[in-house]
Amino acid sequence: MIESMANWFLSLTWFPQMELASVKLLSVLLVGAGLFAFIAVNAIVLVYVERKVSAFMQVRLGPMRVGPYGTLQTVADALKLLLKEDIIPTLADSILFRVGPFIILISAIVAFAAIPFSPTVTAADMSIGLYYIVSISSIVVVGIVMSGWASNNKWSLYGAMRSAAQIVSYEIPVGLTLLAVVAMAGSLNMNEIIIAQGGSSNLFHWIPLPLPNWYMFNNPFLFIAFFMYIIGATAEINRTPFDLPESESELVAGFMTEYSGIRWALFFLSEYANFTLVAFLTAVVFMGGWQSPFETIFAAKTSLLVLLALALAWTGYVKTKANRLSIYPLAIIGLSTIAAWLFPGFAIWITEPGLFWIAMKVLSLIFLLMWFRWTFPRLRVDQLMYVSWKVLMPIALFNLIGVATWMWLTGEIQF
Amino acid sequence: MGYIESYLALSAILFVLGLYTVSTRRNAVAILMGVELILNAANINFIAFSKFVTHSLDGHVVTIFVVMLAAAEAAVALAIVLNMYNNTGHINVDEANSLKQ
Amino acid sequence: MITVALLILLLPLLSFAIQIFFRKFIESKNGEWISIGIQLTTLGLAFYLFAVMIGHYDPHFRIEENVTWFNLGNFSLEMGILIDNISVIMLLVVALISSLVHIYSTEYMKGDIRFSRYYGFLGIFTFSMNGIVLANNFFMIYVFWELVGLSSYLLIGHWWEKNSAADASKKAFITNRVGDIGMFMGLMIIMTVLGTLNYQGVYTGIASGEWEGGIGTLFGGANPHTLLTWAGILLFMGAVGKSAQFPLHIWLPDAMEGPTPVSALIHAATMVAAGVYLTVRIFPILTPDAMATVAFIGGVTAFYAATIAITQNDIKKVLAYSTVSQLGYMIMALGTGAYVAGFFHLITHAMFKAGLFLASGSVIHAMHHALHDIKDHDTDAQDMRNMGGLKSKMPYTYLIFIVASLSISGIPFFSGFLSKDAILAGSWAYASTAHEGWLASMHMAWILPFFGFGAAVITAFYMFRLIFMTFFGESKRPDIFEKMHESPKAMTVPLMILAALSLFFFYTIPSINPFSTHGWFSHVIENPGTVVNFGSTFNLEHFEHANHEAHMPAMILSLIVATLGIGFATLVYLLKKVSAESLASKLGVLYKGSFNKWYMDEFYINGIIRPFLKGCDAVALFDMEYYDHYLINGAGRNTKKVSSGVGVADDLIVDGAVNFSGYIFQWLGWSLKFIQTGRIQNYLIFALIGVVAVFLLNAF
Amino acid sequence: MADLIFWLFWGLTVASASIVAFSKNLIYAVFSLLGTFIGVAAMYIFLNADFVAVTQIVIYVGGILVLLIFGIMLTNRITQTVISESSFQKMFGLTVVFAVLIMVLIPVLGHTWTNGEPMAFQETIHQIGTLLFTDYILLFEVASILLLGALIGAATLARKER
Repeated sequence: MIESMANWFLSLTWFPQMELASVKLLSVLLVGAGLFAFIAVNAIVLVYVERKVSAFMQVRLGPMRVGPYGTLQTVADALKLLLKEDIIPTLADSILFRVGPFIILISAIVAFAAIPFSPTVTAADMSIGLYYIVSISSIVVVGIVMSGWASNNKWSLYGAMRSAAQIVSYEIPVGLTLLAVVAMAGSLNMNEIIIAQGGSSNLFHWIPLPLPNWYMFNNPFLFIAFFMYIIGATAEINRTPFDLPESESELVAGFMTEYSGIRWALFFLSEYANFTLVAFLTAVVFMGGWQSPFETIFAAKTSLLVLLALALAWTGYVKTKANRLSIYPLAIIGLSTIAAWLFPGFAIWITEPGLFWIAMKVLSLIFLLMWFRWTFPRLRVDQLMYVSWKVLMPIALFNLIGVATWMWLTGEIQF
Repeated sequence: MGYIESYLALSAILFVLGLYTVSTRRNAVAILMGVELILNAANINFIAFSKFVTHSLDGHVVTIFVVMLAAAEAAVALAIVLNMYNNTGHINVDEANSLKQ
Repeated sequence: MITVALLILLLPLLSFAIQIFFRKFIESKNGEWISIGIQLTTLGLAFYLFAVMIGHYDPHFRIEENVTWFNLGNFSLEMGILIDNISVIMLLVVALISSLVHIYSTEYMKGDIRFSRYYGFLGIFTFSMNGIVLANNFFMIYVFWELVGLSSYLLIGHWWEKNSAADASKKAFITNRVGDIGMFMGLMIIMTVLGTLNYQGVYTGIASGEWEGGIGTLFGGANPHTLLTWAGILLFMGAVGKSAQFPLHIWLPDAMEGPTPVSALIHAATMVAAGVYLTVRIFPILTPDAMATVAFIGGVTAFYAATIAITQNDIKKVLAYSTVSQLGYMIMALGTGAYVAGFFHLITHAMFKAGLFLASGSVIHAMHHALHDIKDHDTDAQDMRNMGGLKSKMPYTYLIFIVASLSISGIPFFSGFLSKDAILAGSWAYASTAHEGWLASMHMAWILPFFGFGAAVITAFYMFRLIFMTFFGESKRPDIFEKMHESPKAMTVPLMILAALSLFFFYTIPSINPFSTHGWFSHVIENPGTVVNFGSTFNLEHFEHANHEAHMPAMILSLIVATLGIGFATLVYLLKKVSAESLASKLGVLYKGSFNKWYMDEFYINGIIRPFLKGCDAVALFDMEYYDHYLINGAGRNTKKVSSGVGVADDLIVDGAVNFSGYIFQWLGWSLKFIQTGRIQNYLIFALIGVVAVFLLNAF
Repeated sequence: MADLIFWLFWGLTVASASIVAFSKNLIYAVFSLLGTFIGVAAMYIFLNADFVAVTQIVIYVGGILVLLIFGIMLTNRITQTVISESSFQKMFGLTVVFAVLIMVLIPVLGHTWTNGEPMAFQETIHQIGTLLFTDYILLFEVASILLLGALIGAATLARKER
């Protein structure tokens, strides 16, 4: 992408003639800025979504005052955070206190470089993309410990240590699970992993199933692996039910206790960035990434009609159950559908269908993880470690062997 | 960027800094950090020579083995350090002299 | 086949390992059934081998597998498995009796403090016994021979808290060593002369005349058979020790200190039979002189032990002497050339004697429990004088006793009749065919049939004496008698199986004539004759002919003597027509001699051990007083004087130089010690300085 | 431009390694190791060794560095943010080490090392995989056994006595 972007810049008539390397660097900076913007906007949207979803789960309205249906609430919150006084505790180690959040945020953003939003929109299409993401996300631990230590507060330190232990422990089952997929795909390149999931699923290579050939449907072991990955990933991003490091009731928000204002906002940003990253990774690795479950653009258009029908049904449901009208989803999706049918070039998911599909998958996964938050109670520390070492890890190892056996049985590898 | 000397010089500096750390620090964990520096210096050399001199990937493989060894070494060494701390209450290597005489 | 044999050999070892090493895990969870299961598997495999063997129905059926064990210079020792008719039958007997004893012991040893150990030792015993049976060479048999001795030692001393048990185990072990030394010397002679120890190799070596010439003529001059005779007798000494033959029999009665099932398994049926088995294996290489020795030792043992058994009051002692006597029979049979009869008696005797021992164990068990119930800890549970009238209380045990006793007494329709009759016929034939040498000159050979028949009378007598004292008449201790009851199923069922196996038809099939000697057994076991080339003195066909002729008179005579013995016992102990006490006082010296085992133990202690210890003392005294004092210490004293002179010069000149250099280095060390700080990091820096120095030296 | 980035990472590596060696505060030392490791990873990327670079980050940052941080924190009584740590034989060590540096740099800078054109960028992971499972298979197996041994050994050593 960087290469093509640089070439595109150079092909522009008004663009100053520069060295290719410099243009590339410019492109890199632009892409980085784009990723950062994406993450920032994403966080603001997700906070809103999270509030709304939790309200939905608890049968209440959620934010309603600021903007239509409260849509501007999080923007207001973000402004408030930016304008707050920047407090650094006197006894804190000020250098580490400042550096910590940035390490976390940078590692969260940098990991997005290898995420394939669509076949062409991939910041860096590396041959070791998956490994890269796994490795970059392990840097977070250092940042967390750094901030926790620097706060000079026992709650922060406890939270940081817990978090580090948790992330390090869950990296192992998650890594093993991903390894099973890598064995199946024969590549660490994200796009190749996605392409390997093309076509439709067929059990034992002769019973066709009415499912896309996503890895979660590919064979029973990867089906188990999918759920294990979801569990492990939830733990790695410290979300409920694995949110011990920042549990408010025990540790007063853990390593974030002493942070406020803009630095706290950075934590928040990186948390949602990691959240989205995990959803992206799951979508890529287990759910076919940017691949459409339907094969053609026509199918995509048809699916939009289906979505329209769903939106209609949703509107009706809200009308009858909650006795209020919620036409925004209907309006957005309806307008997009009409636009897509009339002007295929208008809607980006028609020109870049991958973006649409991966977004759909990622949003579903995000909804699923938010659902978890309001469904499961928090684990104890010993249960947390128990699940990682004594439940997930043996199953993951078994799965790895199982996948290898499966590949041997179906003839994908020979000895 | 294109000169092997820059990598070798970096490697030499890292090596010497590691050596200094190992030979002057009292804290056992700090000494371990010095050892890691030395190993990293060696790894840079491997990779640099494999790019500039041997033109093969054997250096990469060796580096991977060294990294793996470093991990094993760090785990075992830290276990020993923790044991030492449990038994003596400090991890200063120059005070670990109960075998003296 | 070889695999099956190896399984049979090694499975009991597994049982041993499990019982010993996993004792804690299995002891409280009926862990003995692991051993029993393994033993039953072994039994099944042995049956399989037996079926294969019977399927061949060939006297020359033979499978052998050899591997080199190790090489020493240019000679190598081999290990191997030999499966032929003899070993298959032995294996079956060992496996059967061992299984039955395993099952029997679940009840008999219930609650024992070393229950698991006991089963483990049974396992290692069975392993080593199977090893003896399956060995295809004399060296391997020797190895397992010692292992058997060891397990016997362990089992006799099972209750080592009792001094008597500990002593008995030591006695058994040491007495066996005496025999084993002879056996080892025999092995050495054979190894030296023939260079091989494999059975077949030895037989063919001797048959092809390899013995004649070279070292073979060492003692005999022109006659090579002198050394061969010695080799045979020395090898047979192993059997004398293990099978409790005359001079070395003293350990077996004492071995009754072990648990009764052990006595049944080891000291009646299998281990003591190992000696007979060894004699069977060396039978072809025995020269006539060696055979005569064997025969006489056997005959003497048979008669001598029987006479002792008459007067014993301990139920197990009676059976022990009876065992010695019967073993003497077997040895005598082999010595007289009645090879088939000897081996046959080994099998039948194993069955009925194991039955007798287990049945006596049943009685002892019941006595024990009864004594325990009335809290009497002083009365001897094995003493027949405390029993009597048990017929009504223990009907099964009684019945089994009767069957086995009829069998041992040689009454028709029982297995003992067949084998004993054959032995007696063999000794008769031997005596009648001895026409040369010292055997014929004084009709010495006729002593053997005399011993045989005499022992037969006595056997019948003492066996029924035992039965009448134990099961008939009035109870001598009514308080115990009240509490007696029959033993549990786990004990009686093995007994019934053994009693059933004492019936004749198991051995005479396909013929069901109780007087027949032409069953499957006499078909598959064939007298191999001898491989020694000594001319006409012993002729197999000649002997077989005489044997056939002697068969009928011997049978009639043996029937008569058996009846005589039983009748006399009935008169004395059942009908009380003749008073046993008055008989004893009339016979006086004979009674006392028999009662005190002909003073054999006393003879060993006073005649051999004490003089030997005295001799040792004398030698030690000489060693201390003269050798040490004058020769060693005298040399020392003189050396000391010379040395003190040299020492003065040494102190002044040599030490002075040495000390001076010492001081120099001390000073050097003192001045350098400040470098040695004990800090590794300092040393690291020093090493770096060294590196830089070397670099500098190279650069300039 | 690209050179600038290279020298930036070069400087980052040297600077953070110097903090490791000279800082009085152990916490600074251990956290600046992060900079060293990332700088070295960047060096690997400049040297076309992408797989090794990522491995460097996974193992060194995600594993060893976290272990070291835990080691520091578990072996000190934490009452304030500074864990000061005294060194000894500083000047002595510095002199000798400087001599060693000179000694190493003389041949490094005074020798012509390159052997033809440097290797162009290529995908390394497949070749490394092939090498690991062909030429280095024995080493690979031995390494796995070693790792298992280290795992068990470390667990046994660190376990509290029962």
